[in-house]
Amino acid sequence: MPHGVVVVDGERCKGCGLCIAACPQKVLAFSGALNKSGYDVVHVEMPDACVGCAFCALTCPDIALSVYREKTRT
Amino acid sequence: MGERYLLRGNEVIAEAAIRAGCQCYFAYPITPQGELVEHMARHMPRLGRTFIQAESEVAAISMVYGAAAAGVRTMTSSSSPGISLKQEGISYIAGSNLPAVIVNVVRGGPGLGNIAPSQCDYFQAVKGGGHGDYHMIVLGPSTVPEAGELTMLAFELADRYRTPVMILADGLLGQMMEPVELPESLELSKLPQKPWAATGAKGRDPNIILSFDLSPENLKRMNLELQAKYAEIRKNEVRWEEMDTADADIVVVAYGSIARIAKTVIRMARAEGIRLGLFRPITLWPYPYEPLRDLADRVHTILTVEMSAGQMWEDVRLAVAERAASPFYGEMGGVVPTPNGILSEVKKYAR
Amino acid sequence: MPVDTARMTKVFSRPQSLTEAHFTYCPGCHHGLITRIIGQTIDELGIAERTIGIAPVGCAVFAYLWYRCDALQVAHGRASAVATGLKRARPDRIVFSYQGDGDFASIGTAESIHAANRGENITVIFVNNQIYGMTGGEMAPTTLVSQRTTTTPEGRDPATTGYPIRFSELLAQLDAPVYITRQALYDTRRIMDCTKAIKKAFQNQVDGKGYSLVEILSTCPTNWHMSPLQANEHVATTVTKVFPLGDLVNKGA
Amino acid sequence: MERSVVIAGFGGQGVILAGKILAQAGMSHGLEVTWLPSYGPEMRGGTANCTVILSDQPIGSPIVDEPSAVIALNLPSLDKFEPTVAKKGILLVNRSLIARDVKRKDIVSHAIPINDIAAQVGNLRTVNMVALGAYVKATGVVPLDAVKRAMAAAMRDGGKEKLVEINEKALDAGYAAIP
Repeated sequence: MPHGVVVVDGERCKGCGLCIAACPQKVLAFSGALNKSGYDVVHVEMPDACVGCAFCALTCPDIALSVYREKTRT
Repeated sequence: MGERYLLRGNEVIAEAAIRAGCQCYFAYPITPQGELVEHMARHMPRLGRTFIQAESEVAAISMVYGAAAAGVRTMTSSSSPGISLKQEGISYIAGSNLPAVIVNVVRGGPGLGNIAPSQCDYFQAVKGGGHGDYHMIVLGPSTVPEAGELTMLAFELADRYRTPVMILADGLLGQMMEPVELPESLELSKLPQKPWAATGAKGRDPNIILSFDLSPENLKRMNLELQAKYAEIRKNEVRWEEMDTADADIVVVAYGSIARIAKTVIRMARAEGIRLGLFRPITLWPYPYEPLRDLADRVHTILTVEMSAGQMWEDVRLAVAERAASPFYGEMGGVVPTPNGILSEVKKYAR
Repeated sequence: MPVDTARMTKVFSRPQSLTEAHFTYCPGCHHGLITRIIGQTIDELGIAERTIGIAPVGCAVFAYLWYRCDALQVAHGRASAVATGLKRARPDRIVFSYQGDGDFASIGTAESIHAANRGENITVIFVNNQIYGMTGGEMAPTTLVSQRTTTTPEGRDPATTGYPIRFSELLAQLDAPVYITRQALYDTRRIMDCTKAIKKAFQNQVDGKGYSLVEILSTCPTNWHMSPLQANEHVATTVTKVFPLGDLVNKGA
Repeated sequence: MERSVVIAGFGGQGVILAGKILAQAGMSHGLEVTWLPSYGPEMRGGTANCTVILSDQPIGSPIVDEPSAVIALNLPSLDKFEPTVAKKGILLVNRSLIARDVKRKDIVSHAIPINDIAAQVGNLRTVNMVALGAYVKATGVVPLDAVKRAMAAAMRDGGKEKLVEINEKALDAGYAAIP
């Protein structure tokens, strides 16, 4: 499996949770930490599980997520 | 003298718009300006320009908004009930600082009214028929040739001040024919550049065309800028005509078709020894208050004659105040004051 | 945990043709998603420097803030007419109007139908969330039967308020439009389908084909009084029964 | 010198076109002119009229209280406009359709069977040109040739070139009908 990395822009995240539901690998979760706007932002809970499919980012209405994938398979 | 053509006012306005470089024209048919729409339908496509018979006057003025935002010369025309529908768009055009020309060939009102000549849309035109603190330049042609000249001017002023400009005509002027020498066509490539227009943000920051700001402070600033522009227009663009005022005791104030009828009345009155003059506002906004005020100091009576219940009369009285007597004679519903009718009113005030 | 992404491939990032401005939409609202897809499309087609966007009245009134493109904000319901004027004045530019259900299918009914009927070479994005979001959750022309809104507090009663208008189906009766489709965004598959549809609707314009409309079944978690996830589920199970997904017109496909 | 004429009849008699041709002839003859139609529903089947003014001076009012001439092609037109003719003015009456006599004694009136003349010319639709020919003779306001040229141009613009000849005959016949 390829390995991916999700980077959350905590100030854009509005804590809607759509990305959490979209992730097939259960990588993301609510962090419990509030951003400046007062939203409970999403964070990467299970980094090793990420395959870089970018479903989370595709689903995010606020373009708060960037997704990277390793160039070569490990 | 160039070649003279016998044309209707409606046709001359249309042809002048084409010669002024109007590239997009949108309208919904209504009497008594049908010939204007038809002239554009015949000639615009042939020139590779846009003519659309819109689904409504609301749509037509919105199309004007779009074409004006894109930086081309654009126009719509209608008559009273249709102009009421265009008020939304006119307000937006004013608020967004867009140049556009709107023609109103006024007919009898209110409501459906009739199709006979009237001047009953004066308030709507000069006091703002739409919402918000805005004005538009309002030009009142009196003859068919002048309708053409003022149409050319309307496009020029619209571009210069980025503002809507209205040609306020009436059914009489729209329908009648007179000989005209048509103005030279302007070259499209020499029309004013519009770096503010929404043409695609190539090599520059995006241009955003809008009339709103939710912040009261910002919207106030936008309004102050509009008002500053209106002050400039008031300073530079007041236009009027005087006839036989130098020795006059009585002056008729009239615009548009009525002003030309009044010229005949002057001849008739003077033949009877009454020293009558004419003061004719050409710009109805900005209104020529100051020259009229000066004139009021020199005559005993300023008689306003209109095809309305006395709409321009309010501006006349603002100018005249107590300097002279300021009576009114008007007709409504499409009834046109005749030379004899005006003369007998004038005689009431002759001393 | 700091992540070293320098040696990795970026597989998802913000479209270049969007500004850095944060969206003003509520959490979970699909408007942001649609904006992102439009931005991505403009990037992929390389048309940012000749695209002009039209922002409506409604929740998307600030749409002009999101794109690095020229843009207009226009009167309620008139976006398709303004787009007509703009496109006719500059036929080589790409013009898209972004309109909600009130704008497109209620106050702008005439303008919407006639722009489509003229076959204007424009791209219309019609966001149907079955409610008036900006003004406080009132009934839209697309509100479902028995759906509660602030102006149908007992639920929409067709006896007095009529039925939800399937506007795309109405437009599909016309001869001129080249592409009319209804899409949704409630899961990743629909998002990818919708992305293709929006790209096609822009590509049609680039190719000079004519009028293209993408209706998108969107959510309004706030005024539906649902969580974003519940709202997605509602679209999937209920809204799509009234507004079936798929292409209604697809000429030269 | 300012001359005005009201040409009045029912829709279909061609009064609007007759007025246009007269105005065009006047303009070509170097005069100032105005042409003002009645317009709208009136033109569609009801009464129709137009006012033409010809002058060697700039024209003020395009409407006149007392026209220097009136052409009445039917009875309602006579009833409406007879009282308005200026003193010593000219009134042309279509005797074919109007049985009654002119009441005014302070004007010059000519009663001519315009429809009958048009029928003799060979086309009833030339009523307007018969009337115009008679008007030109009665007033001398413009040369008949100028009217013929304006008529021919109007026919050509309307794609009716083949009607030029018969309309010329009608103008001549109307002209000859006035002593």
